[in-house]
Amino acid sequence: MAPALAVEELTWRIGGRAIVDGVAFAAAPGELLAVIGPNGAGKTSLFNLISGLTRPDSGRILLGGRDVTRLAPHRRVRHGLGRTFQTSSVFPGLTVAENVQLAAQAAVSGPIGALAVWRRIGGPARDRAADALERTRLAHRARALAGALSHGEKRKLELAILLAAGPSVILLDEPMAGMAVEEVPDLSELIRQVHRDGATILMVEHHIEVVLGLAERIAVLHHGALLACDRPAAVVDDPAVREAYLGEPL
Amino acid sequence: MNHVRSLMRPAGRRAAAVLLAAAALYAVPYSTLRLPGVFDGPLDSPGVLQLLAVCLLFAGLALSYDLLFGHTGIMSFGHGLFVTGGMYVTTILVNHAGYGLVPAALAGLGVGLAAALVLGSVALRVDGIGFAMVTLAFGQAVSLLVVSGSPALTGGEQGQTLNAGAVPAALSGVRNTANLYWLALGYLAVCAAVLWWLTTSVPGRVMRAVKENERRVEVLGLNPYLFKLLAFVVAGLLATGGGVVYLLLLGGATPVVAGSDFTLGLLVMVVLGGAGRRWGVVAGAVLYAYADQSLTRLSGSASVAALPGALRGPLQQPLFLLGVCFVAVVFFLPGGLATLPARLRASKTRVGHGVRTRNGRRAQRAGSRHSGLSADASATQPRSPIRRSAPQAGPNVLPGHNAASSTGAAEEGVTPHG
Amino acid sequence: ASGSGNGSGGGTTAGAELKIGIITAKSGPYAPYGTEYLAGLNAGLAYVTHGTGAIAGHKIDLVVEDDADNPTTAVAEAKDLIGQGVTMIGGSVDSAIALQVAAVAAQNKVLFIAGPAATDKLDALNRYTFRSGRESYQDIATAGTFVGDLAGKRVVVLAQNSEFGTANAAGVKAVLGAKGASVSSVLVPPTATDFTPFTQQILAARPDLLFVAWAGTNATQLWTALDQQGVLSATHVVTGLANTATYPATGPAGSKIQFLAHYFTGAGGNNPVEAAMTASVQKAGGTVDLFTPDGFIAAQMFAHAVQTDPANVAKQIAALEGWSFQGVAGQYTVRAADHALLQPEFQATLSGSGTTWTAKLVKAVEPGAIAPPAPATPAWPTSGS
Amino acid sequence: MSTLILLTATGLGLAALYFLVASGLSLIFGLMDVLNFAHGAFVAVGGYAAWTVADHVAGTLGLALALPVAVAAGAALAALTELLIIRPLYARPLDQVLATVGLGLAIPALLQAVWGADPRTWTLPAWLAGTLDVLGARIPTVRFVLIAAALALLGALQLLLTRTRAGLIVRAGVENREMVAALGVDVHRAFTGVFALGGAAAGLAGLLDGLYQGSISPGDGTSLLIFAFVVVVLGRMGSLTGTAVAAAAVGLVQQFANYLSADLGDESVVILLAAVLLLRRRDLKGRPA
Amino acid sequence: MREVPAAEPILRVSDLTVTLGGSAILRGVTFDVAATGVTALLGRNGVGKTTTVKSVLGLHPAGGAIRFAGRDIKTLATHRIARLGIGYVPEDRAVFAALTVEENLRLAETARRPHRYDLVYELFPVLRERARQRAGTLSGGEQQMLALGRVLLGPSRLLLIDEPTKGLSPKYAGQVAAALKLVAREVPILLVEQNLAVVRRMARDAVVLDMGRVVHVGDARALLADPDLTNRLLGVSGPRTRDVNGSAR
Ligand SMILES: Nc1ncnc2c1ncn2[C@@H]1O[C@H](COP(=O)(O)OP(=O)(O)OP(=O)(O)O)[C@@H](O)[C@H]1O
Ligand SMILES: Nc1ncnc2c1ncn2[C@@H]1O[C@H](COP(=O)(O)OP(=O)(O)OP(=O)(O)O)[C@@H](O)[C@H]1O
Ligand SMILES: [Mg+2]
Ligand SMILES: [Mg+2]
Repeated sequence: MAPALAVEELTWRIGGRAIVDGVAFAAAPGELLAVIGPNGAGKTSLFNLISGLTRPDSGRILLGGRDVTRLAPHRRVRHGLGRTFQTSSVFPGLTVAENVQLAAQAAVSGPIGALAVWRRIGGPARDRAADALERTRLAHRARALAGALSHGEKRKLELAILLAAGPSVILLDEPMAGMAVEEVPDLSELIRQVHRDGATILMVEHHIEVVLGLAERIAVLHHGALLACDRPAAVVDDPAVREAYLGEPL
Repeated sequence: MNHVRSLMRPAGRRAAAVLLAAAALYAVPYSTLRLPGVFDGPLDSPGVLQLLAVCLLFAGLALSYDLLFGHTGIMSFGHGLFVTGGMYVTTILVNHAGYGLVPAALAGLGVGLAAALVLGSVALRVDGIGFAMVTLAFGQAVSLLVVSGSPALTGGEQGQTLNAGAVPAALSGVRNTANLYWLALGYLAVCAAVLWWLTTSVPGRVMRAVKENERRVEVLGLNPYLFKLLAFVVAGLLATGGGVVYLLLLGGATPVVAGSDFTLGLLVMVVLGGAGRRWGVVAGAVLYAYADQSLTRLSGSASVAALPGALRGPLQQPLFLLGVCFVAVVFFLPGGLATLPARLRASKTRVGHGVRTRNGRRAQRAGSRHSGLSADASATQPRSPIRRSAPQAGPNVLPGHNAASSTGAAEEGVTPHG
Repeated sequence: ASGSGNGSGGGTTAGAELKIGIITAKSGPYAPYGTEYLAGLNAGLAYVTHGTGAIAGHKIDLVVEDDADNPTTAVAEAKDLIGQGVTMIGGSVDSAIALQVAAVAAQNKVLFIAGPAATDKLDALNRYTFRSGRESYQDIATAGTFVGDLAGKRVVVLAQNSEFGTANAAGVKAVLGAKGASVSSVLVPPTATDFTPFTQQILAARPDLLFVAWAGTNATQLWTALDQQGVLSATHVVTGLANTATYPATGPAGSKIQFLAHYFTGAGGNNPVEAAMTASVQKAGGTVDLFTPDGFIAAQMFAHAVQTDPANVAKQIAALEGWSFQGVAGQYTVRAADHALLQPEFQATLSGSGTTWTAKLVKAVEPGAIAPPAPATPAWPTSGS
Repeated sequence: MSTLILLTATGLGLAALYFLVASGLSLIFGLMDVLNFAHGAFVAVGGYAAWTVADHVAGTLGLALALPVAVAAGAALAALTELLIIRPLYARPLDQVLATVGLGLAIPALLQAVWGADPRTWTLPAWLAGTLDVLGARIPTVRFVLIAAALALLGALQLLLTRTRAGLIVRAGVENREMVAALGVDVHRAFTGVFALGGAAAGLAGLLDGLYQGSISPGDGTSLLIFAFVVVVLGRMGSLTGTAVAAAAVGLVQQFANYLSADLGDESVVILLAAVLLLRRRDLKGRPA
Repeated sequence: MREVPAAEPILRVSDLTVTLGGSAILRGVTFDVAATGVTALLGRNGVGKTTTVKSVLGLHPAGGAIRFAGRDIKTLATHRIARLGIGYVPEDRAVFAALTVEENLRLAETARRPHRYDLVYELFPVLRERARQRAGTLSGGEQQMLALGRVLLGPSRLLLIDEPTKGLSPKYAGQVAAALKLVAREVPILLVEQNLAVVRRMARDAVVLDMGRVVHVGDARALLADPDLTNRLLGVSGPRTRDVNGSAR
């Protein structure tokens, strides 16, 4: 079976510096692959390339075996791609419910169907949105303006939007950043559930405990290049990874 | 935001309010009510009806502009070119090609549609202030075309009157000003209906999302460009229709509509009323159009003439008064007229909750920060009605301080660091 | 009377007030012209009513509205006035506004006497519309009388690329071209800030006569550029004399230009009407200028109309058509066929220095010499005379 | 040949005028994100202030006195505007725009109320009124003065912004006032300073526009504003060198297009703007989010 | 309760009340920051930690009293407070996105002082490499470093640091903690932090907030060693904190 997501020799340069440098890996369908690496290693940039917000200088990106390297971001979504952002990126002036319904509607009616002016939000989209809110435990905030949410709630809303769209390949950029300690286990559980439901997940996270608890494989980025891509145990024991990323224990 | 909140209100009450307003507006030409100080004559006098008709027309035009600006977050400086298009294409076809009024107007709409498609698909390739400038350039080009392109056809800076023969008797003559009034009212109704229909539809929702966060829309798998184009075309078409109505109100085409000041005026109306707020926009437009036409009267009035010289000079300049009005409105009515009811309500309850007014104001400040130049509908929302009563039970939701943070959190994304 | 239409409120009974609506610019860029016009109008009313303010027993009440140079406002004001029962309207500095108001007047069958607006299109526009000022054709024709034999001469028109400019260019071609001159034009875009390129175009055309038709505010710069680049010394230059405030604008170039003048102080040779106007305006604390006569003449025409019949528009039109009278600048005639106002114009020079310049009469041009061609058939069935 | 030189030199003179108006606009817009529609009014006020001086004191001395007066008038008006109107609205950029639109309407109307709608003539000292012969082209002396002034202004502003801390403070303050304050900097003073600086540039532009046209009228600055906007946008908002290059491009294109054909001249700037913007795809201010 | 430190506290916050958006965010917060070492300000999400810190800097209108080095600073403008020597690292970093890294640092320096960026560059070598890059294009972690570096340049007598290790890789988080510990030898720090490992390593005193009130003041290590207390106050069971080297396996 073709990998759900594969990148081949992906390179992105800016000002002569390779921010992402010949990265190649593949994620099998249903796999949860964590991407770790020091700050500035190029993790977010890699996500931007995969989701199409930036264009690579060379290399290819394959979604389910199909080359999407040249496609606009919204076209990639049609091939099942979804992502969250490192700093929350929601529609601040819409309510939580509207945020999620929008995503659901986009998924239900498709890119052209969403242009049908005679169509009202409702039916399947509404159910799907309600379901996503339920799963992220945001239902009670449905009517709040997204811009008015606390940091943690915004992160959950990001996830809810993602769930509503129902992508098969998910990119998560630091879902735990800034969450209070007590929130972390619940959020991990949610990600695990989504994973169990069959999605392929790529997750950037500095919260190493979470990474170790969830990931099936870990890819380590360093100076834009792939330093290692292996099972968690092997990666954590790799001296190079310790040197570059983990450092001395606190 | 608007409709979500209003949907929460009983639909019946809303419909009743709209119907009531429509009926009241419809009945104006039958009223002999005098409003001294506001209008010179009774409501049914031709001068007053003409003034009101222009106000209603501008309300419709402002709504069409608000579809772009308030609902989709794109600022066009070229909206007037569609009004110009509707006005001039119709006039030229009637006067120089011998068309009847209706076929000419339809042709004008067709031209407007085509122009909106072409210009939109080109100009929307850039965004933000770039889009504003490209549309400004297009508007300028049309303005030059009208003024100096072919004076024989357009009448140049003098414009041209519509052939009297082409205008149906019911629409000409002071006696029939009431019909013009109803025409303008109908135009406003069409604009309002289209806007309502569009903004409550799926693409309408996407347009608002585009305004909030265009990039995020892309990541939802939708192409923002198409939705912006849809908004641009609909707004352009409505404005073209407005041009035809304006033509009939004036009895002729005037290049005033092609100037950049005209579009700027639409922008001011929208902001004055409150971008993205339908009633607000209508009120803003009516007020602006009224002021624009009546300030000349005020400045020429006997009471001003009686003032001492140093005061009289400036006050006899309507533009001076208009300018000062802007500044005053901005200062004393931040967020536009649409926030007025909330403000009044707040000031009533101020005794009890001294802070609530400040809340409103803070929220607006913060909101407009988010969106840079584009007005932010959400920002002008009075937030108090959305008070949430979160279940204490929610296991994952910061047990214990929901109440404290419900409105508080509203401000979170809003601190200047945002 | 069928023609009087809805003018029932206009005051038909003797002794009642008679409202005359005036729509003109009191603010905006045309405000100075509007002020001149109003000063003339008031002087004219004083003259025709012998200071009583009443004509044929009707107290004249001027309702002055400011159009702020905005056609929308002007149309609303016209409708408002008509709605109030006014059957006589005057004014409009701006041709754009005059045309719009004229249309409203015709729709509602009320009398309209346009003010300073110069567009030729007001002629033969409709039977309700008259004018109290001159028209572009007369200006151009006046210039044509300055030069001797035009046959084989090159004439260049320098004008703004606008309706006013192109109309002038076309007018020159028609008037002077008919006398054998070859006419070309240099059109300046309204957006131009610098005139050097146009001076070069003019020089390249080597004209024998340069006709400048300019209505822009940056006149000083235009004349400076023409002077600096040697155009003024290379050819004869003719242009229209505007109001006194603009005299310094031509600056040092002033003495090198021949002016055609619609009017300037003293152009009428101080005939009794002109003297009355000057005295009256000065008494009111104003000064006589380019468009003061337009207001004065309008008052004379209104008075003539009211004396005929205060309420019957058809009769008023009939009385005005073909009426000939002594006015500020000389003899005026309302041509019945198209309502053109035949009148004298003048040739003048400017002399002075710095910011003080005065116009001097060179010669007066008779109305007949510059009369626009009359339509072969009247534009509407004339009410006779 | 001499025509070419003449058109180039006068085109650059025109460019200098555009730059003088646009620089202040660009400064305020680039640094503070305030699209100042009142800038044209600042120019006009500078012009009238200068004219009033020159009207009382003739000749070169009058001109020398008019210069500081124009600059001071522009700066003072701008500083007042910032203090009274812009500052209370810092968190509401849209309302700032609206307020400046209001000022842009009110101030010229006020000027007209005081000085009338008719242009006031400016009598230039003899050495300025003439032309200089360059290879057969008679180039008006004023153009050289304008070009020199524009270059001097460009240099001075450039130094001020890149070499001084003040520039840094303002650029940072636009993004996040609270944080700048938290670094111990009085950011409001810096903002007033920027506005005053923009106003000073406008005042200078007003004086030079008066010399250029040989007259002043209430609408002067406003009519230049649209070109100034075009220049600012072409010059990539707030970049001074960009503004200078854009001004030169607009001035020259307009001048030559006008020489070639009046129809071309009208549309040339519009075409230039549209073409450049469309070729230069991404939003001018936009960074990828 | 703990012993009062010998020296006079550098910052005394008493009965601080803040109302934002119509709701009381702080309701009578009282605590001291010792003149030496690190004082941790702890609590769940949204309890008012950031609000407290910002109020000290005069960024929120507040009731109550705030004394810094014996002086009442509540009525002062923010820039005046900062000039008294209070440095601030906001939780969202607030680097100036349009300015380069170097310009960000230059701005933080007070005028008429020799360049001291080398200090910062030594601590965060990445920043030297990025000196001419716009701060807005830095990675999340790099921005955090810049925000920290910036505050170290000023002549501070007290640092207010809000969640410095958020978004940092474990290695940098460790380095930052170490660096701050060094800094704390000279300048007292009020530290807001979610990473309890960092708190344990650095802080001597701890103040815990809940719902806008101080619910605990005491020795930091003692607090973190007490599973009941941490569970009740911070929602964490026992000293299970983030250990960076994967020892949780
Ligand atoms: N537009 C840009 N211009 C210049 N450099 C850039 C740009 N975008 C990213 N970079 C640089 O590329 C590097 C990688 O950035 P990226 O955001 O991908 O890092 P990251 O791995 O996500 O780090 P973190 O964990 O801190 O979020 C950083 O050093 C950053 O400064
Ligand atoms: N400007 C504001 N207007 C209204 N409420 C606000 C504002 N700023 C913060 N709040 C609210 O005040 C409460 C306390 O916020 P604060 O940022 O101080 O929390 P915190 O303890 O720092 O939380 P975290 O750990 O998430 O950073 C929150 O409920 C927040 O939503
Ligand atoms: Mg990242
Ligand atoms: Mg916080």
